[in-house]
Amino acid sequence: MKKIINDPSTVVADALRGLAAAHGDLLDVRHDPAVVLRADAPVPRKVAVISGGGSGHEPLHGGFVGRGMLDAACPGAVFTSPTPDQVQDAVARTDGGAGALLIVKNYTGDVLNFETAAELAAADGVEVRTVVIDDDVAVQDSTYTAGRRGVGGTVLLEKLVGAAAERGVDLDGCEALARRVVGQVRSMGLALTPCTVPHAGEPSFTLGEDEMELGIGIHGEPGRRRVPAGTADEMVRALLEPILEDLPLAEGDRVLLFTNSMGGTPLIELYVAHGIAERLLAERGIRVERRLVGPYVTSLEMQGMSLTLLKLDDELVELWDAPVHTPALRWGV
Amino acid sequence: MKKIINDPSTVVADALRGLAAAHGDLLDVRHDPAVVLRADAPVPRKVAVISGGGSGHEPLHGGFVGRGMLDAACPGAVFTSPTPDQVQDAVARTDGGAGALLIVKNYTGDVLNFETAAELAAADGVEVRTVVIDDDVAVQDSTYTAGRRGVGGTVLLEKLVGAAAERGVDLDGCEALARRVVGQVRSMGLALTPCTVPHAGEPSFTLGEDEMELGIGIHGEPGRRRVPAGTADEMVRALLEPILEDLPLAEGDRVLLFTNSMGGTPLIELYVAHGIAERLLAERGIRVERRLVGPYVTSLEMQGMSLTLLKLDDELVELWDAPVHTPALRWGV
Amino acid sequence: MGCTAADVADALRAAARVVAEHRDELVRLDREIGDGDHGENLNRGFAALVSKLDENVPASPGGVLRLAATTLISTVGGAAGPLYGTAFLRAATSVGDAAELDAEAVAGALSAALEGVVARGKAEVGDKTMVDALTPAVVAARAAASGGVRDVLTAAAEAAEMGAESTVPLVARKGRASYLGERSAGHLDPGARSTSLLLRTFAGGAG
Amino acid sequence: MGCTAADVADALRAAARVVAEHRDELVRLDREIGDGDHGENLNRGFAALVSKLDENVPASPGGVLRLAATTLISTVGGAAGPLYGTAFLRAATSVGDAAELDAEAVAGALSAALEGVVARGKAEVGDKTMVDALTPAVVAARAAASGGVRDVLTAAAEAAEMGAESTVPLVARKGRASYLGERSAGHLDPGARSTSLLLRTFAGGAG
Ligand SMILES: Nc1ncnc2c1ncn2[C@@H]1O[C@H](COP(=O)(O)OP(=O)(O)O)[C@@H](O)[C@H]1O
Ligand SMILES: Nc1ncnc2c1ncn2[C@@H]1O[C@H](COP(=O)(O)OP(=O)(O)O)[C@@H](O)[C@H]1O
Ligand SMILES: [Mg+2]
Ligand SMILES: [Mg+2]
Ligand SMILES: [Mg+2]
Ligand SMILES: [Mg+2]
Repeated sequence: MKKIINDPSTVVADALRGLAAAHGDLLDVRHDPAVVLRADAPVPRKVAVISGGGSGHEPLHGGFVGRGMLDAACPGAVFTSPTPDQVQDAVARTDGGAGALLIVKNYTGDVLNFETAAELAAADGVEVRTVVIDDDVAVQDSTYTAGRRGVGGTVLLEKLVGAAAERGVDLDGCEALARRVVGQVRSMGLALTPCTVPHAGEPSFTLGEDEMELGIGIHGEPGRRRVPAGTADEMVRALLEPILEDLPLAEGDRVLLFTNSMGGTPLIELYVAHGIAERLLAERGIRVERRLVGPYVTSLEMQGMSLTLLKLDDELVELWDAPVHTPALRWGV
Repeated sequence: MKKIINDPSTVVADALRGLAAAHGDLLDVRHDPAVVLRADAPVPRKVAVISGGGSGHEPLHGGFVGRGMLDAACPGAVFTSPTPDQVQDAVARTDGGAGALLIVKNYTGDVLNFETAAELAAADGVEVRTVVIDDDVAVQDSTYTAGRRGVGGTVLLEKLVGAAAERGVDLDGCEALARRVVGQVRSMGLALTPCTVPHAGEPSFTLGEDEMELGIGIHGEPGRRRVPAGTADEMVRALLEPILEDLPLAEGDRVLLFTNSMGGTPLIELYVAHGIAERLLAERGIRVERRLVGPYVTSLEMQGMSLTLLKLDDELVELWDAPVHTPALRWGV
Repeated sequence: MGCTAADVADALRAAARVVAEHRDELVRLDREIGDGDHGENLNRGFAALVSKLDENVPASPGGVLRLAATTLISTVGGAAGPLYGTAFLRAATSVGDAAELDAEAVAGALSAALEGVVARGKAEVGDKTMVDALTPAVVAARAAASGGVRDVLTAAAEAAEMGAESTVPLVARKGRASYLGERSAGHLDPGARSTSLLLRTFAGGAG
Repeated sequence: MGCTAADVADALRAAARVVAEHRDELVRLDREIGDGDHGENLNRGFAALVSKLDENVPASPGGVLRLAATTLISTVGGAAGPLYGTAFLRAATSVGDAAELDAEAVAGALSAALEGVVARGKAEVGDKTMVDALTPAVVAARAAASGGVRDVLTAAAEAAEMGAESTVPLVARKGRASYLGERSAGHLDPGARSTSLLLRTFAGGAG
């Protein structure tokens, strides 16, 4: 394992120090418990939008803290959900009197820890709502599993709800919006190489020279199926088809297309994939009206990609276009 | 070789199609010859700032085309400088009557091809100046080599000169600014893993499990020395020290610190490195006043990083902060 | 011959040593069908618990168990943090403020722990989780409750070991391993393994 | 027995085949001390040249050489594009619009090509570049200029081959390989190798 780290057990704290140094104008980064706050938190009378999860998915979530997006992010250890005290602290420090919305990716660990945190925060007197995102269509038969995972769609959800909260939408409104977004966003990913968790020291799985893992999550867990790697056309189809089966879109429907790198895939390849996805959607008469291309929800140095489709309407387009000022997403300011 | 591509011989054209689809509002992407233009080019009475080079360094250069930065980028084949006709075409399409400044990274191929292009453009009646950037301190004894390479500093140069041109600074002024920036920006890089050029199909070099290449360029070429990988502290020191030897900075001097990923290094590691670099500079009393952290000048999927230091003054800070609106850098708009 | 606060603290210190020794094994098991952090997570949590115990050992067995619960909840993270945290919390509640725990109390605490895990995680026997180790352990502990504390814990440990082994052929239906579907079969569940390791340690160290 | 436009075109088509066959070798040589694109770059350029020749073969040898120059300049890129482009451009200028090239003309064209490469690239013999192959080739060609065209090209090809081999122990001082310093020694320079391959092909195909 070769990594730019000093010690696996301090990697999250060390990275937070770098994040704080790089974005001191935007962020207030706290340790013990680790919480990344908007520099101007709490914002009076604004719903606090809070998320968090294991580290190793950067820029998710700390890179999305700032005006128009998250009020706080709670980074866990690498690929390990944060603990309830982090989330409780984040709620306390961002509560502007309008309550807090917790955005939780659907993993057993995340759900359980945020559940406990929500109880603790409620006991502190803050009104808290939790929305669980589970956009990964790779997980089928959800009665026989822990359910679909939260993956790429998370960043879109955080942006849209963050924009609504910034405009003064109340807790009910933010929660309703979040549930609506969760209902119409779907993702699917693949890996060409595994990643190595610093404290594990070994790759999360091994893949043959011509194999890829289809239907991976974002924690270096193996996918559902191992298939021949194939061409970019084949890869994009393998991601897009299950999404379109699950999210019925009619000709003329409007979507946001998010082409995401798992971290190690270079931008040149990501643009190749994005171009193909745009072409395939155009062939079906689906109108791509907004797009996001880049490494936004990653799995350490894993090579691979995911596609996310969000069905758009005027309200969502407006919220997407609203100003955002965070380390990783910025426009309109 | 596993990559998200259809065919090594079409990878640049395919990626350009994806870039065009993703950023149709900002860019006018042309093929035959391949040129990435600002959507509103030519801008009347503005100096056209043009760069280009081999592909595989994305977002450099195409991702830096737009208001406040480049008017055009000329992408060559992967790791191969563009041809003169591309540059000539870029000049013709962006000439707003105030002349063109060509920003060329110091590689024999780039210098020769841009040289020919400058002659052709001059014959077309456009006033053209060329500035060569050579910020890589890894190359020593420049009398015995092709000279220092242009690496990370290129993005800073493009931003600063682009901002000046946008404000209406004339060709002489832009050229003088560019030469001043080149004089006070220095970089150094290291690689933990090689990269694989699509048409070559094999890694550019091989490294042992505990080795790193120190003093690499951005073309997958081996570095000057192979050394044990070590800790993040050691890596950052190994990059910072030669830079500081070459760019004498006194206590109290102001700098921009650019912590760049070579492509495959995850953001969590990059932030670890950035935090260390900030600490080491603070220990020397050097004031980091601006920073850029991310994968901006990459070498395909190579894992590794580079550090770039630019000595700042009020004028450069103002130009750095000026609005920019490109696919990869955006603020103030 | 009941179990005092000091005994419980010693058992937890022993558990921390065992977790540290088995850290890599648990990481490897979790890498195969999960995300490779189970050993690291537990090790971080138990190391934190030892630090707290070094500062101060609560007066009652219940107090020690409660300290274990809150420490694990705030340091482990992941699925195992809340699940083991709840297990210790319910165990603490079940023993109240008794100064010593007899065999009945220990069996009752294990039973409460299992109820807590099931309440939080909603897993059933056969889902390939720690519940597959803890359920037979509770049944065995109850059956042995007429003996001494060591009998209860030894019976629980043996049953947990078999329960953990029984997860190998199973297809996971809860937790991260469930994403693998059929591919999760043929692997020992890391949480079941850690449960069996903890019980074996408690049995060894119990008075 | 001079060399016509058709002969030059045939020689360039043969060169395209040889470059395609040796593409991987040139890529490998360039991977060792450069960036691994030399074979790909030349192959792209010569393939484009063949397409152009398929459309129309210019009337004079000079015209064919000029077409080669402009095609290589606009398709090869990298260092080799402008260098080989300039070489062919200077060769074209040197032969003017003669309908046939005799041995003197061919030797003169080679000499002009070398001057062009040196004017652009500023390399000297011993810098580990294509100049190390082309310089002895020009010397040998001049010495053989009293014979036939084939004698000139054969002499050039043999000298180029030895010149290319001579780059192996050298430390590069020009081009990308120079960044490697001492580590560039022990490798054949890819541009010297391609120069020697091209001359060998021209010798084989010359009338
Ligand atoms: N719903 C559940 N009920 C009971 N145990 C569970 C459940 N989900 C997961 N587990 C247990 O947790 C273990 C994984 O713990 P750990 O690796 O620490 O957390 P994570 O899966 O969040 O990385 C599994 O091996 C399993 O025994
Ligand atoms: N200054 C120079 N003068 C002459 N030949 C040169 C010079 N620089 C490089 N070369 C030749 O070019 C070859 C490399 O060509 P190529 O790989 O196509 O370009 P690049 O180095 O831009 O990738 C080298 O092997 C060398 O023979
Ligand atoms: Mg985990
Ligand atoms: Mg090249
Ligand atoms: Mg785990
Ligand atoms: Mg080359």
